[in-house]
Amino acid sequence: MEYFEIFIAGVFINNILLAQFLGNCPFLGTSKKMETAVGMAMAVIFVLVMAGMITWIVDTYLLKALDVEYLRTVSFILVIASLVQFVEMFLKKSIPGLYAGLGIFLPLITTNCAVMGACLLNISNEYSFLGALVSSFSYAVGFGLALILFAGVRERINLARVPKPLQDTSIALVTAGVIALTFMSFKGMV
Amino acid sequence: MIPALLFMLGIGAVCGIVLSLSSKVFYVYEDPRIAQVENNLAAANCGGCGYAGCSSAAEAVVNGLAPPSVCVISSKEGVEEVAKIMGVDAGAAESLFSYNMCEGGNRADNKYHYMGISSCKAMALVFGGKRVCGVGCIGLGDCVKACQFDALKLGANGYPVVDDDKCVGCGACQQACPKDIIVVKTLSEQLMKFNQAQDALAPCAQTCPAEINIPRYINQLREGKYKEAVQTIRMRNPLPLACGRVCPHPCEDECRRGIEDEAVSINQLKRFVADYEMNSGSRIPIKCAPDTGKKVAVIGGGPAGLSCAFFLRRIGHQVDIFEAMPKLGGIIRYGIPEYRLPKKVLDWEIQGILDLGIKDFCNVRFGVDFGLGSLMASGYEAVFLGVGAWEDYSLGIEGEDLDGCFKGIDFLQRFSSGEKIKLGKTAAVVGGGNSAIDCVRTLLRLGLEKVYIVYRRTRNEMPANEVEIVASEEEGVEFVFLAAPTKVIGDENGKATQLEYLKMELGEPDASGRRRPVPIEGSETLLDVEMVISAIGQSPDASFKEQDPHKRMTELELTRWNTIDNDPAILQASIPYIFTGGDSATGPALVVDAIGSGRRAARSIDLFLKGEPVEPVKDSLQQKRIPESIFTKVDGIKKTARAKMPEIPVDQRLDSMIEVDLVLPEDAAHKEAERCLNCCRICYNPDIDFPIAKAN
Amino acid sequence: MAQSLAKEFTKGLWAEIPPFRLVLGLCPVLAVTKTVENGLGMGIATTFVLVFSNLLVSLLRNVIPSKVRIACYIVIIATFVTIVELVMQAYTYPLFLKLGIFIPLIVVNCIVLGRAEAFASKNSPVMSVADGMGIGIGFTLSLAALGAVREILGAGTITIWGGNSVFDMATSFPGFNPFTFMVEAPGAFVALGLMLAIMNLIGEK
Amino acid sequence: MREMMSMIIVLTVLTAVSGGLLASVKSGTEDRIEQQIFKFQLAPAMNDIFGKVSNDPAKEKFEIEHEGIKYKFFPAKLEDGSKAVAFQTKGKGGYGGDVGLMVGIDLDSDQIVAARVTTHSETPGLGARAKDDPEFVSQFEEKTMDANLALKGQGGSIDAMSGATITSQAVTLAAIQAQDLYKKLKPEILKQIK
Repeated sequence: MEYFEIFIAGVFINNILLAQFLGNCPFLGTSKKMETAVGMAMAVIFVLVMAGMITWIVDTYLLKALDVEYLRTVSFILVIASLVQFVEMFLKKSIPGLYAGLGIFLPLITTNCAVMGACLLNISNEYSFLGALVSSFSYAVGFGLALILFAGVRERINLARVPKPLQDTSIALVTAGVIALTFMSFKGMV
Repeated sequence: MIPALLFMLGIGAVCGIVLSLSSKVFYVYEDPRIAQVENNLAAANCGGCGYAGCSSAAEAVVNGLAPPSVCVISSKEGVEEVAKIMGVDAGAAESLFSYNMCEGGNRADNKYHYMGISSCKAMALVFGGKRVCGVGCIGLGDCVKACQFDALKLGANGYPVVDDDKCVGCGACQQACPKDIIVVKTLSEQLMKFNQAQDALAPCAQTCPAEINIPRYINQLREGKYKEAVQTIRMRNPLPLACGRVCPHPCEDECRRGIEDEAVSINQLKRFVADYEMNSGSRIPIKCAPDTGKKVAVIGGGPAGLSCAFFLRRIGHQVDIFEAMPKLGGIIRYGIPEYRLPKKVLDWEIQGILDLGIKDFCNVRFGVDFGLGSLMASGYEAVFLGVGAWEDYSLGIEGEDLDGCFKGIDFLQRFSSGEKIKLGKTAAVVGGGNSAIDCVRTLLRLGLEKVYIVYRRTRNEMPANEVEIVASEEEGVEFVFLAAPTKVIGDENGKATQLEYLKMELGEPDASGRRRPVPIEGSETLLDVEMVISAIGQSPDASFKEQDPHKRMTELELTRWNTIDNDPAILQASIPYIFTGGDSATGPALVVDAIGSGRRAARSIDLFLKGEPVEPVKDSLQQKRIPESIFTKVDGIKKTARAKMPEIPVDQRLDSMIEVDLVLPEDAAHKEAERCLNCCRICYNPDIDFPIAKAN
Repeated sequence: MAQSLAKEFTKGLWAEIPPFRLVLGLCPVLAVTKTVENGLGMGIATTFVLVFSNLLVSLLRNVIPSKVRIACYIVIIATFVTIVELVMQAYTYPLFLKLGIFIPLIVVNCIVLGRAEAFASKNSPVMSVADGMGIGIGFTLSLAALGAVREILGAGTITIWGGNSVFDMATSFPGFNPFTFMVEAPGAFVALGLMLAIMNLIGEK
Repeated sequence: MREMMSMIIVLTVLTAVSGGLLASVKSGTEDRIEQQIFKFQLAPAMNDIFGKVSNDPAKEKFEIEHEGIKYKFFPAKLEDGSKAVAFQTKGKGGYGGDVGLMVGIDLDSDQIVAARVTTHSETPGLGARAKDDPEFVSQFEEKTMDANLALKGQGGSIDAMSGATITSQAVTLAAIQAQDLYKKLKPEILKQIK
């Protein structure tokens, strides 16, 4: 039940894009087309779960054990960046089919604050390993959900007549605001 | 301090080792330029460009899907650096430009009253737009809205106008347009575009064998943009001066104005702008794509070869032309008499083509002076064979080799080359085509007293251009119709004195639709002439096939008409690196046919050189008509007379080879251009409805 | 030299001002601009990181092998981010608490990495510092501006350093009711979107 | 191979330098950070809880480890001469993470002197009231260690802040944890204070 709560909170209440403001650059960048949005969502789920696990291990068995928690930022980002680069190279060579669908989004994730942010949140919430796993997954699902919803809306907006100054990014941001508003109603659910 | 140092040392070492090892273990070959380009993108992997990270963006740049300026945070130097890397491959480095097909003209009616949002895309979803014209511009300016660079405006008439200086070729407009009106293409792509079934094409542009965008240049002429008009023509035809004089303009047969009124005099307008350039004293610069480093040999410097060389050069290939005659031009130099196409004009035009950086080697005959083997050894990667059709058919009658008997093209060519030919006082020219007319009109100018045309059918069936027939009538040629020569009778010195022919009558129509002439038994008649010239058609001279010692040559297949066999859609011959077009592939045809096939061959050669499959253009029209664009009636036309071609009076022109047809004066050309209906160019009413149309 | 230095510096202030012209580094922009103070603090922290990481990347640009360059840049940036984190903790603790997780996340701010890669790795240290400074100040100004708009509308005040209210809507406009929406997540998106539109409108003219 | 070596060496050296640099910055700022944490987080809360004290709790603080977590205890001598101790617990489940609660307990009567919210990142205007609104936390005053400090809705004795049930619940969770901790650690606390 606890894990279920973590999951629901991660997907809806603390939605990483719309409530925590993490990962907004790719949110705007990759939401222009549904196809890209879906690929991006999948890639984030994939990477975030892996990064969540590995950073939890680094934090618990290295940082805390050595009492060097102030090195968290440096070590996390280095580990995440290396992990992503490694996975990218691995997929490219070993599973080209998966690489074509998902792998190409990986570099986009290196500097995605959603991944780094979620890992840091896991630590500051003092989750257990399993808790960290579930919450990473739920943040990623939340990211994907918001991204895909947003891409759908944006494809429609492309058909609408938007006043010139508001076009493109501007209207996208306002739209994101409205979607964020709907997500606010999840507050208090858990 | 120590644990921190050790921890960071360890983690750095682990990451370094993992990354460096996996970069070896999981090494996958990719285009080295991708890495180079990526090194010059911002590497923030922010996704701002819409691609999934910098490496995808780099890949897109290398594959030509994204411009070097794709990165939204890259510095100017970065963009230049990327452009430089891509510059290695000229094909991809070629700058892209938007180009709109639909620009100005008459409006199409509304099918329905549209009240939706002001977006082309939205309107197109409702029955393909509210205009009756299903292919044209909708005009709500989705492309203008899509352009980030302010390079597009809705022009005064409500259609999009591209500012080439601002356009970066990003393709946003093309994606926004639901009608394929606005396309982003490199110069090469624009040059190699062929008419397709879904294009917005006026009937004339569908009919023109060279596929010139006729309404576009007429419109440019009307606006006084003569240079632009010439450039439009040169996108499809490297010989506007020659064509403007000799083209039988099949385009005019399909002119919509011709349904209710007289057709627009398209060819005279072409001649007007082409002459304008020549007389202006300076040449309009012709843009070429960056060099590709590939070499192509063009054999035969006639219209097909010149056209093929011109377009290959413009898309960046190195081209050398090999010509058997002393000068380039082929049939338009040696087959078309001076009074129709002055040599001075032709020289000027050909020089313009050579100025693009094409080398010409004259007086070298394929199969004798050089062959396939020597071409391959010199590093040519493809060959265009455009040797023309120079072998006159013979009549196959008795006495054909008597003194005073000639063959049409041979006669014209010898005369053009300056050979002194012993002439008689009277002559009969057998045949009804343009060559026959050229012969009789030349003979008249040489001072013959009586010149006959002997043709086995009637005037209606003559394949020669109507204007030519009329001109020869005016100049006093006598026509002997329904006459089939049977014998040339000579005197004791072997000199021709008489031509014997059988009278004919017309029977049932044959395969070509012309009524077949049937001889009338016992109707032999004698015509007193000192010269007999047979001009009944030609076939290619394929003697090079036997003369060339290269083994591969035996693989070259010929048809039973001695033409070089090819796939008509791609013009590839039976030897894959040989392409062919013009008369040598089709038998005698129009100059403009040869020009069109030269360009088509250039496209195939380009694909061949790039290692891509040489496939036909999809949905290619190749002079088929788009049925919905061919009308049977056109409303609202006020009849206005077609411009009359100025010409030198008959009494002044027969003493010399002076050019007979003159160019239209400027005001007449404008008046004629006004007669153009601008078919298939603009399909909405720009005055009303939407603010975006009003604002711009 | 002096001219191009000035150019590199000033381009960040209008021509390439993030996040308006370069729609980048949005996460902190949206998350921490509930008040002017937060915006300024975040902006200054980011500027510090930008300037020093630009400097170091520029100094090391010929040493770093290209295959691990991203990793190296990240380490350099992360080091300065941690220094900022520690210094803020020591000297401006309340601000540190408010900015919270977004301080470490400066590491993944696309602007910082983007400048390192796009500019500093190709230019001299002096130029890189000027570039970092310009972009950083532009970023700070935008954050403060957005913070001001959100704070005035959302809370009715402008507060700078130490909780002193320098402006209060309630006194200037009696009856003003704070529009809490603006300090919430959706308000951040909408406010930024509308400000972007205003920038476009000005830029058009 | 040389390329690989240079990749490894550059990255390793760089991270090591970074580690060394950060370690020295950390040791340089460590004391000050501690002071700041006390000054901005704990001192105001403690002031509110105890009023005037005759000793310096910050100097006399001690740590007790319980179930792997170190808790800091701040002993205080109150004006009336009685001894008390203050410590911080965390209540899980607020919107933005945990709510910190500083609880002061009288060592003689085992009653809560007062409680204050120390850290939170809740929605401004609603949950944030827990920190600014003395009424809600004043409910904990004089509660014994056996009192049920859960919300009234859950059978306890505390009224939730209207519109901020989740935050209220997080605060009560922290208070209950404090009760629990105090009961278990009282002997050790007394030993440390002497």
